[in-house]
Amino acid sequence: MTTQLDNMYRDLILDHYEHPRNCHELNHTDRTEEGFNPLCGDHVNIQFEQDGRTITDISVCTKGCAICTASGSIMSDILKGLSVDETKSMVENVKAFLTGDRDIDPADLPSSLQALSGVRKFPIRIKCALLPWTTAELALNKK
Amino acid sequence: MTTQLDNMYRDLILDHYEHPRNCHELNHTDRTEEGFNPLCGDHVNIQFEQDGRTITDISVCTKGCAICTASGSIMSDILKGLSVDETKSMVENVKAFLTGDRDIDPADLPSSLQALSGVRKFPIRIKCALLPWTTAELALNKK
Amino acid sequence: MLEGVQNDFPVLKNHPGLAYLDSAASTQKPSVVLDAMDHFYRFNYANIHRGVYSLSEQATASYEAARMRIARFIHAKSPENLVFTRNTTESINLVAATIGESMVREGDEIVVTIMEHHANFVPWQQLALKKGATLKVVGIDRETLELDMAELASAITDKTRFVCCTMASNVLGATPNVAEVTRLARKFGALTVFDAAQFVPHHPLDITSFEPDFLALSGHKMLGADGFGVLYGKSEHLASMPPFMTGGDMIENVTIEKTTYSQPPQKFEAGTPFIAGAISLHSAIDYLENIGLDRIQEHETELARLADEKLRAMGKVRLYRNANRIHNGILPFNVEGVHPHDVATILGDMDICVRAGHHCAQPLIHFMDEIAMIRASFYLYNTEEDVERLVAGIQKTLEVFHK
Amino acid sequence: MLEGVQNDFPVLKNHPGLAYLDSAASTQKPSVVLDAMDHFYRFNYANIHRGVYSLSEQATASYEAARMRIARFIHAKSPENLVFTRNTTESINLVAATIGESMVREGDEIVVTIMEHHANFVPWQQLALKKGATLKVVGIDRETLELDMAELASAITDKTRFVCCTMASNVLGATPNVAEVTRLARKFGALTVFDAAQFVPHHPLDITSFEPDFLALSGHKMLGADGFGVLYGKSEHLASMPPFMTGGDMIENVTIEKTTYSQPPQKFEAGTPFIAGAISLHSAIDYLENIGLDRIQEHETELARLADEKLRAMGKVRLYRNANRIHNGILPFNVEGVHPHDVATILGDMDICVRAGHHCAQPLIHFMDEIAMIRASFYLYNTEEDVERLVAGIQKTLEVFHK
Ligand SMILES: Cc1ncc(COP(=O)(O)O)c(C=O)c1O
Ligand SMILES: Cc1ncc(COP(=O)(O)O)c(C=O)c1O
Repeated sequence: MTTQLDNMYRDLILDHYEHPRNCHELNHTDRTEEGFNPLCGDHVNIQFEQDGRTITDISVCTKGCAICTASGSIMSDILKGLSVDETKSMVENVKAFLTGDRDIDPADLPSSLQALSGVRKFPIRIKCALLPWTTAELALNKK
Repeated sequence: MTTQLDNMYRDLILDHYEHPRNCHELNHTDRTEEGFNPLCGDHVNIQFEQDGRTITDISVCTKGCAICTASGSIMSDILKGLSVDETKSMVENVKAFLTGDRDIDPADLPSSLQALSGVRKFPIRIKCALLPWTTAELALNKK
Repeated sequence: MLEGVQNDFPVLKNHPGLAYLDSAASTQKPSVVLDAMDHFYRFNYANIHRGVYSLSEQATASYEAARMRIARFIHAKSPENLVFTRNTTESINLVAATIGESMVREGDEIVVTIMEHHANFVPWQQLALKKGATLKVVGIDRETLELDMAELASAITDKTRFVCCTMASNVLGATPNVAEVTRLARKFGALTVFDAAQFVPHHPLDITSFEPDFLALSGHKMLGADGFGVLYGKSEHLASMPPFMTGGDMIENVTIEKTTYSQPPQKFEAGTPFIAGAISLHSAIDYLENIGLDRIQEHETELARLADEKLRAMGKVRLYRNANRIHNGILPFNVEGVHPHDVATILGDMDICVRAGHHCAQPLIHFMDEIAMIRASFYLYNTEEDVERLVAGIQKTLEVFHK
Repeated sequence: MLEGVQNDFPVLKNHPGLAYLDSAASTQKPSVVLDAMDHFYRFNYANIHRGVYSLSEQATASYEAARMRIARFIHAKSPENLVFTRNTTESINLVAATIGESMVREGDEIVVTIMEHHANFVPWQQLALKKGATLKVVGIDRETLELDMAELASAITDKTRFVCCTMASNVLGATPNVAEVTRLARKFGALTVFDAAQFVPHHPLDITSFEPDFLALSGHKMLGADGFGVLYGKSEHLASMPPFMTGGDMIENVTIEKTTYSQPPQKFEAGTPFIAGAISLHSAIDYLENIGLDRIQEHETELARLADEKLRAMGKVRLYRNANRIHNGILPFNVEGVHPHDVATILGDMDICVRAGHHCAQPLIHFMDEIAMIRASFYLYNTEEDVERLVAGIQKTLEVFHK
């Protein structure tokens, strides 16, 4: 097995996969969106509870691979408490970070995200890591 | 140019091409059929005048290549005076002779037909030679 | 076991250590097939059917010789029963869009099985939706994982227009009794459409033994080039069906007002076809029959059986198969607590090529209460070493996931 | 004139003395293109899109790289505007069967030109017949043999849904002013469908200069493999169009009740595609642009002009072309008193490959009061010797027929 692979399946990822955070009932749901990845059959359901423009709670429930599940779980920790606008720019940055479309200094991102960096060496799996983020984006762009 | 080609474009063929026989009005038309060859745009119109089961007159008008036109012209000379049944078996034999599907002794065929034998070396042109014959067959099989 | 065939496959020689276990998705090509295509392009290439020069005549002859060879391979009455397409998917869409479109009315029924690949499922589902017809989906026995013949028998009624059935599931390998399927369909005057994509690479096929109305296959799953498939159809259907696509090479006469069409199979082959694809399948069939499909079957079944045994012994692997039968060298499984996609990534990293996902058979995967599965598929060029590699890969997966 | 390109084409090296003058039907392939395909099969072959192992990832990357390359070649906004098909014929049928089917109503009009290849004629004729719409056929100027733009302008009305026009006639070589065609169509909200099959092998194409709604081309007419074609479509159309065929690789989710589809272009690429075909076209475009389409055009035009001059000088040859322009190296003619098919047979016997017949353009041939024509078409690999051979062949024809 290559070190690249080791890098992708780090303990933090596996921990988030085995124990995904924040899949729970919200007091009230302001936005919700479902995402599919036909490639592996990943499915993610995201719900936001807002107070004005601030995200007060989030639920992320994933049925999917380790990468997608961990990515969703990590995301759920990160987004809580951010404003909608902060969330949007965070999603932008994470997308750029994972796809390499734009140079992002990892230091500018929450450290937990760095655990996902290994996926960049597996182009076909990037979609798995992206799915929760793009689904969150869709939810936030809804009128 | 190969001798095979020389063989196909014999003087008899060219003569029938330049001066096709029996394209004329019939007293009365008992059967008629049109044939197309999409390959070269050949078009043949065949009409029979019958007295009972005997073909009393025939008109073959071709717009087509030398091979098709000559074949139709030669056919028109051969079929006149034959019975419908004789015509059908003649058509059968000519088809077998041209396609090589069955062994036919050329001596069993009208000698004018032997001028068409050159076409057998040009498989793609066999259709041209066949068209008048298959069209005649269709006409005769009509109810 | 087959010895030495690996040497016939350049990809395997060029990737020592590769365990290619994804032949059910697409097979590698032997050098005879590649050479046949390459030779065609280097010596005989031309467009077919309308050229009167020798290159074009040769190309046409090769194209039609392929049709004869494939007809002989499946025992079709005549080469004219074979329409050349891009793949199984197009073959089935052609049927649904022509005779399907003209025969199915509101209130009619179309019967498919839960085991179908999307290629033999979605076209019928969409046709039914469009026409207001009912799509009846026949299940499998959860024990044996074989088509539920009793359910099939009761699903077919005098409203049934089409019975669409795979000859070999690309997930389970199961091979329904097609003679029985045909008998049931015929009793009610329904037409049969068989998906033979996963069957023909592994079994001799004699269609005179069950007389399907339509049957589809893909060259790329049986050592031929990608982009070339075949539709077999009974003559009476092909003769009466409207064309699928229109354009060059399929017309008899075009005027401004109207168009008349050529006879089948040309009627269904609009435009310049993949001539080299036909040549590749001709050569692939020669190669396969030369080795012998029976020997291939025996070889791949032995390898799959061995893998099955070893994976079972690991305790953490769930195999989805009837314990008594392995078909077509196909082995579907899952590793406990690990998503199949992660398994496949770890295997892929070790150069073990398997497929993970729904295998274009979502209804079946769903019926089996899974989201995805891993599929290892063995073919003539696989070896016992490939089995060892697969087992080592699963071992590694378990280690990574601390299982 | 281009020197030495003949050496790049194995068919020409393997047939010394061959005069291949049928490139408008299909071109020969340079060895770089054949090597690219062969290398793919020997080193990287696998099915695309769903494999997570390296072979499949490489195959997918090559397939998508071809899409990017072709997009760049025609200046499409995004690779996602390109759908991969079998050929121009399928590309156009796809449009007619999806957006054509959903947009055209009884009483509507579809405008085509008399110069269309059957591929861009019959699908529209049949759609019009099916829908009770009117097919309007715009003629050419009998003097200049160019599209009659005044007639086109008056044919397009607010009932016109589609304007379907070739970018280069495969019989006459004429190249309509597509910017003007588009302008006229757009004025009335009609969509444009351009057949670029004969245009792209010879001219740089920048679609941003006229913004077609749809445009079709075939790889095999521009040094790529047979069996691979492209449809360009504007994003908004591709997004809203229903799929053409359904099955694997084009779905998002399939349940027993319903199916949702992938985004374009995948939505239109059901089943396993001709991956090596995409690779071949990628390589062919590199090769063509490396030589330069301008230089190719100059070369082939010079040869066609020379042939035109020599044939005219023979007195018995009638050339169908605007005396001022030769396009795409295409030369249509007839020999007085000799059926074109007999001419082609005699030429073929001398290894001079030309096409005779209606060239899948019966409406045009009929409009010109002919039954058939001979077409010699020149391309980058032809030489002055080929011209000499053609002239000698016609000389021989005249002798055989005692003219
Ligand atoms: C102008 C034109 N359109 C369409 C076609 C059809 O191309 P294909 O057979 O590759 O579909 C041709 C080729 O014969 C052509 O010349
Ligand atoms: C059973 C079955 N049917 C149909 C298909 C579709 O084949 P293709 O992609 O060649 O159209 C496949 C291959 O994936 C298959 O396994």
